[in-house]
Amino acid sequence: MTISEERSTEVTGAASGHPHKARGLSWTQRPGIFSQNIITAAVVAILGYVLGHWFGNYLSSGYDYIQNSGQNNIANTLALAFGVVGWLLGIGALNYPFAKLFGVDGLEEESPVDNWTKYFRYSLDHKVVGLQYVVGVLLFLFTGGLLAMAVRAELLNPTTHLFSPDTYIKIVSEHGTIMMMMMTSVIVGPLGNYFVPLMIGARRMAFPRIEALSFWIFTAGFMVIFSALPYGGFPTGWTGYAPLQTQAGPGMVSYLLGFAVIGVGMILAGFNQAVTIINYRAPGMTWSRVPIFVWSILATAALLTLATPVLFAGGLFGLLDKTVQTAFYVTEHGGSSYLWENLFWFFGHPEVYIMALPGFGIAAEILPVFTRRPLFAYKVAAAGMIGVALLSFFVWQHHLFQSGINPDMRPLFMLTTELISIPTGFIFLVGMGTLYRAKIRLEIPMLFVLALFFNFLIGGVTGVFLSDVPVNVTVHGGFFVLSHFHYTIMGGLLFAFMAGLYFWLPKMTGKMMNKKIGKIHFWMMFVFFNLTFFPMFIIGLLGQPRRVFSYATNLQGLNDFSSVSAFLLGLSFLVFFYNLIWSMWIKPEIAPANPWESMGLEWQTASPIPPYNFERIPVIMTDPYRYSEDGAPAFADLGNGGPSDSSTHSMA
Amino acid sequence: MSNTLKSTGPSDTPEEREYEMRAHISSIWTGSRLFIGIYTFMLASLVFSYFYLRSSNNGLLWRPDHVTAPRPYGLLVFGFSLLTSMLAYFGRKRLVKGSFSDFSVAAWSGVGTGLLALLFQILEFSHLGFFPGSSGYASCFVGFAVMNIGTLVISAYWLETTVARGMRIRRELSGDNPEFSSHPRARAFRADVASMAYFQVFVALTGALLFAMFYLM
Amino acid sequence: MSLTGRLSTAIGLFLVAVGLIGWTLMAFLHPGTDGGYTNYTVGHAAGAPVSVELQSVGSIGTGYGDHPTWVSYLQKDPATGKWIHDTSMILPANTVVHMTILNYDSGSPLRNQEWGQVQGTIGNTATLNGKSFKVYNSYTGNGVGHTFAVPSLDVSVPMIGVNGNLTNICGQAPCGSLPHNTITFSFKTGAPGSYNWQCFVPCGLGYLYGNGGGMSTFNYMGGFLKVVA
Amino acid sequence: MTNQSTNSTGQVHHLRRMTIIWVVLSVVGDVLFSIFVAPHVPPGRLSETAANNQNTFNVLMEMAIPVLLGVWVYLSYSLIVWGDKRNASAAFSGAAARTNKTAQVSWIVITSVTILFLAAYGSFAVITEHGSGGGEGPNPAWAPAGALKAETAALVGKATWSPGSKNVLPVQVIGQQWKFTYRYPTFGGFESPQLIVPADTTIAFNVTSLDVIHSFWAYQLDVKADANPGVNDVAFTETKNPGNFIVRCSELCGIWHGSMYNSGKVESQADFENWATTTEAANAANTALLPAFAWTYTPDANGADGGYYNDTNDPYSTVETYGSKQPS
Repeated sequence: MTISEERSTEVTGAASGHPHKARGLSWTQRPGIFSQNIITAAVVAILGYVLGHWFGNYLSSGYDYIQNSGQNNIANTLALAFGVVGWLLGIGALNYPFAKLFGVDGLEEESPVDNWTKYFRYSLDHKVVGLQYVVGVLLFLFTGGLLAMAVRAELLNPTTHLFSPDTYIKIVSEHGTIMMMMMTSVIVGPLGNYFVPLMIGARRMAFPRIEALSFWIFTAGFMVIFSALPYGGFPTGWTGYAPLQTQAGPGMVSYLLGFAVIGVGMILAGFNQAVTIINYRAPGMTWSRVPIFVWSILATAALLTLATPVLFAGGLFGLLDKTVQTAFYVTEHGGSSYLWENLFWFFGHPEVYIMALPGFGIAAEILPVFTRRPLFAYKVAAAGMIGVALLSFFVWQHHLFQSGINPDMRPLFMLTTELISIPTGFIFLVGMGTLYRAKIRLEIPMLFVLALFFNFLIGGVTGVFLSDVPVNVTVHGGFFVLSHFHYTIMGGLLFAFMAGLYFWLPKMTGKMMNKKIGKIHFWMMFVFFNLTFFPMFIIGLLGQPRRVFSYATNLQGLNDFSSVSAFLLGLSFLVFFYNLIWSMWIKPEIAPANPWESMGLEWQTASPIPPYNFERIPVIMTDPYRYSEDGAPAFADLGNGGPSDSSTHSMA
Repeated sequence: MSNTLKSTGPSDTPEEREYEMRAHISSIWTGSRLFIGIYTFMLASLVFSYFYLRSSNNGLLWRPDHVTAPRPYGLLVFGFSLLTSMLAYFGRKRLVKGSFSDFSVAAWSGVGTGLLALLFQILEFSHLGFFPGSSGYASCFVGFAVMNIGTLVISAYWLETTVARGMRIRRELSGDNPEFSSHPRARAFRADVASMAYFQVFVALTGALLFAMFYLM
Repeated sequence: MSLTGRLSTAIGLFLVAVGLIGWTLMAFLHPGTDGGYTNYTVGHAAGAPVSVELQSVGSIGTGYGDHPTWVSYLQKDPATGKWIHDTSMILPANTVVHMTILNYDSGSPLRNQEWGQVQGTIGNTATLNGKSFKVYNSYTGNGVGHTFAVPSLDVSVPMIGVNGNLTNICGQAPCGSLPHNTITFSFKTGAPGSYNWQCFVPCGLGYLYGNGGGMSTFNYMGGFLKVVA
Repeated sequence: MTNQSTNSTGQVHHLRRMTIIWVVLSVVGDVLFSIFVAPHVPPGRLSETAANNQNTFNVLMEMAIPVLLGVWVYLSYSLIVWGDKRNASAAFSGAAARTNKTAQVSWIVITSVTILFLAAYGSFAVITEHGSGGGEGPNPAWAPAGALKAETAALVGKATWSPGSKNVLPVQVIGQQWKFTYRYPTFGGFESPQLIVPADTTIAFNVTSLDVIHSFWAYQLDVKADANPGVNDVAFTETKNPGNFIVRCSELCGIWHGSMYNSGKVESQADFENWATTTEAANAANTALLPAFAWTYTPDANGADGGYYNDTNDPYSTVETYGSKQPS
């Protein structure tokens, strides 16, 4: 068969929506019991785990002290690593890389299985991956949230303890790590994968296999990091400071390997997003016409790809310290306890903006829709995101102001850190400018966006306090910091995620979220979020360090207030899950094609979205967000026969 | 990854096909450059650790008695790795000139030398001559060796997959040289080979730098 | 699926999730330390001193849980006279406590000789096998194996090690008549509250700085003193 | 209100109205803050450092209040005046797309000037206040007068301090899992689990660790410095009146991190000297066994007999260590 013949049959097959037995049909697509899905993945992962454990024991069999130490980290590491590889092998992620060795370059991309089981398979459709990510991220969030409830339960009383001190540290560490890992993907994964191609008028991602791989690595990373608990936990918090890291028990391996695995997933996700945005924009979509959410994802992708390799290297060194006994982080053997701090925060600070920029993007994307105004100062917004991304590589030592490194550099890092608030401030300029004399429709996504501005303002202003070295002396390492980053990450990113879900779920699933329950959810989440975390600023100023199981008795009142609010905040998430299940599954209400009257390209395709997204590759005609001009040309020409501005007319 | 065309929708005009083809080829270009960026940041972490520990010299244990990892192994690993890069690079030059068979001979030899480098890099662990935790240098060296295993695997894998793909395309094009074909798969193949050769130059340059740091300095 | 079908499936899945979470909590997090307290206030006459007996062993052996190689303290249950693996105790406030600690573990030089000094006990002294001492030079003799220290009460007493070259060092608790040192001292509990006590000697074998394993796990080398009125 | 928002000059009115509300609220807010809150801002004024940092905090707060109020007033005003309760506004707002250049430029200029002022002010504070109580590492860039001399003298056992001498008092803080201990080089180098310092004296805290990273946080003195193994992290403060303070570890260091605290005391100079000389005498027997006073110690990474690194090279370092002496 010549290539052209093969191609034409494939096109026909795709068009008619029926699978066909083409050469190179991979195992993923085979129907029946021989297909690869999450169950085969789990089975092969377990086999890999056992094999890795045996191999690790075999490798270390010549070293008595490892065999006798009661914690064979080589076996543990290899078991988990082989388990991850087995998971990927079982889901079918490695079929293509193996086939490539034999020169194969054209496996099927569409999953011929077009029923619910495609969500449990290695799917190359970015819309399936997006929904997989939604569920994955919510599971992640739920696990971390439960651990947060445990943390607040322990802090109800300063002297009577619900958990033993080591259990408490394990819970705190697991909560922090799970949340930080989840938050790096919370928007890029679900909403980025789902909507970036739709927003730029592309029919696909640049590297759909890498995209799918990033999701399945994300799930594997989640399981690895969760495996820390049965392994006995790790005592270092999410920052994993060495040499405590080197001292810790086998649970630490789960942390290091989990972060490295998730790191690979983050790199791949960012890589795919960046390449897609750069190369797959529809004709006519110049850089000044790119939707602002896509700008934010591009800036985030740049950070993901360039900062995460440093974490990967740091984690690798940590694993070597724990397995083959190198001494990267052990001062007495020629290493340095500062090395991890530097590597970690060189990744860690850009990571903080990985967790802020997509939130800004969603806020700026949603605002014009509900204000019926063009986005104010679009270019400033895009410049702000790029500025934040660039500057974030030069601020990491503000985490180390009291560590004794480079005291003379402190004014410099204070300056760079405070400079970041200028581009961050652009987002407020954009938001406030857009609101000016607008007609503000207070739908639920808009409420979440307004709450984001409220919360992030507090988070940002306290960030300036933290970057000021004299004030940092008082607040570093205390509850003030803790409250600050919960205000920026939870108050910013998680509120943005909720806004994005309420906004886009109708397009993703064709069903509306219930408005009444949604309002209850919003107000509970907003009020109790602030009641939980605002007292923590005061608790921090009054001298309570982070991650302690006992504290001064005079702080019990504030801590209890915060704890009770936290439980109610947790309840608000149950309301959200209730709404999600009720509206999406139990008693769905069919969504209109464009419930928010958005001009965004993602709303202009057919519903449900066909596998190829657009009938024809759209041509972008004008700037986005021209909401104020009646009769403005439509954003894109979809070439589907109708008048070019049909979509805008239908809105009025 | 030249399967761009398969996810096209019902409308499948030549213009759209060409548009997606170009996006695909520039994705290969962008992606490989971005990959080099990713790899640079990872190697930079190692270089940073090396110089950080060297300048800290904690406990006077950066490198007591100036221990060095076995140079013969280092030379073998670096030499074979360099040979792989050069074979890939010059193989591609021959391909551009039109000689597919030269390319395929060079590339398969390159895969062979790459695997040899990998073998020696792994064997070197059994002849280190120092305990991994005995000094800062020893730790960094183990880190370097592990990363180098990754680099060698990636470079050999990329070289192997391009040449295997080239041969398959050639067979399916009934012997046409993929270098001169305007078939989409051949075009994607050329972009892939160019990116691979570019990456091999990067591997050679960073390899030389790391070799100097760990075996000569 | 019908509405009721979906509803009952959702509720069923919810219950399964709750069950799974509960099971995870029980299995992995071992909540609560309250069960681990030994009560010394039962039948205690106000003002009368309390006697507490502990032993410290180099490896706890297979009789007490999952980590037979870890160091641990054991406590003698005053009611039954049995050695139990609970390190926390409930004590009456402002009361003299006579501690007797049998150390079965070998010792070594201290990293910080500060812990070789007896502090915070009545008279700032302790006895080693009946002989009173104030400072123990850990660089001589058998060194120090552990300490019993209550930081909030400024109490710190070194547990002098037994000869590490002996062949019959206890490796399986409780240790009975195997070679040991008997250290006694008295201290006064303060106001009601929760105090923690710990060992400050890096004795967690096989971990960096010797502070992993039993040193980093509750109920091995430390516990709480709950002082009640 | 909605009527005015649509008339042709409404734009000016809105801004003017918001500005008036904002100015009034900001002035009220700042005045209320400075009268009722500012004097009580933690951690109090037990030391010069705490007082200075409290001032900095208050300055930042006085600036933050208008910023917060600015956004809040704007948001509330927008919602009240322009909010569309029924969500039924026209799909097109009618007004032409406008990017007000003046607003953009003035926003950027105002934020930049504010930020640059804050950075300059913070740098000035940290330099003139000798690191503001933060750990400055082994070679403090900004040391109080006489501090470096006292540090050098302490190392060779020649540092002196007596009531009224105005000398800088170096105190070594040794972090270890899970307790801080303190050495006083001026008084024979004795080590104590208690931290007592004299009033009206510049103290140089030399913070180091014998194992993992800790952080020495003397809360009411407002001193915070990480304790790293093998590193001397110096932080300065000047005590004022006698009083009590709390020391906590503020860097997660393992299971007992939450109970790694003790209370310290600022005592009158005479009381302090009395305590120090008494303790020096009482601890003499133990002090003789301690390693010679040094700014850092290279602890044996294998612990007492931890044995993590199983290698014949152990002990590795030739540097004097805590715990390096072997039994005779």
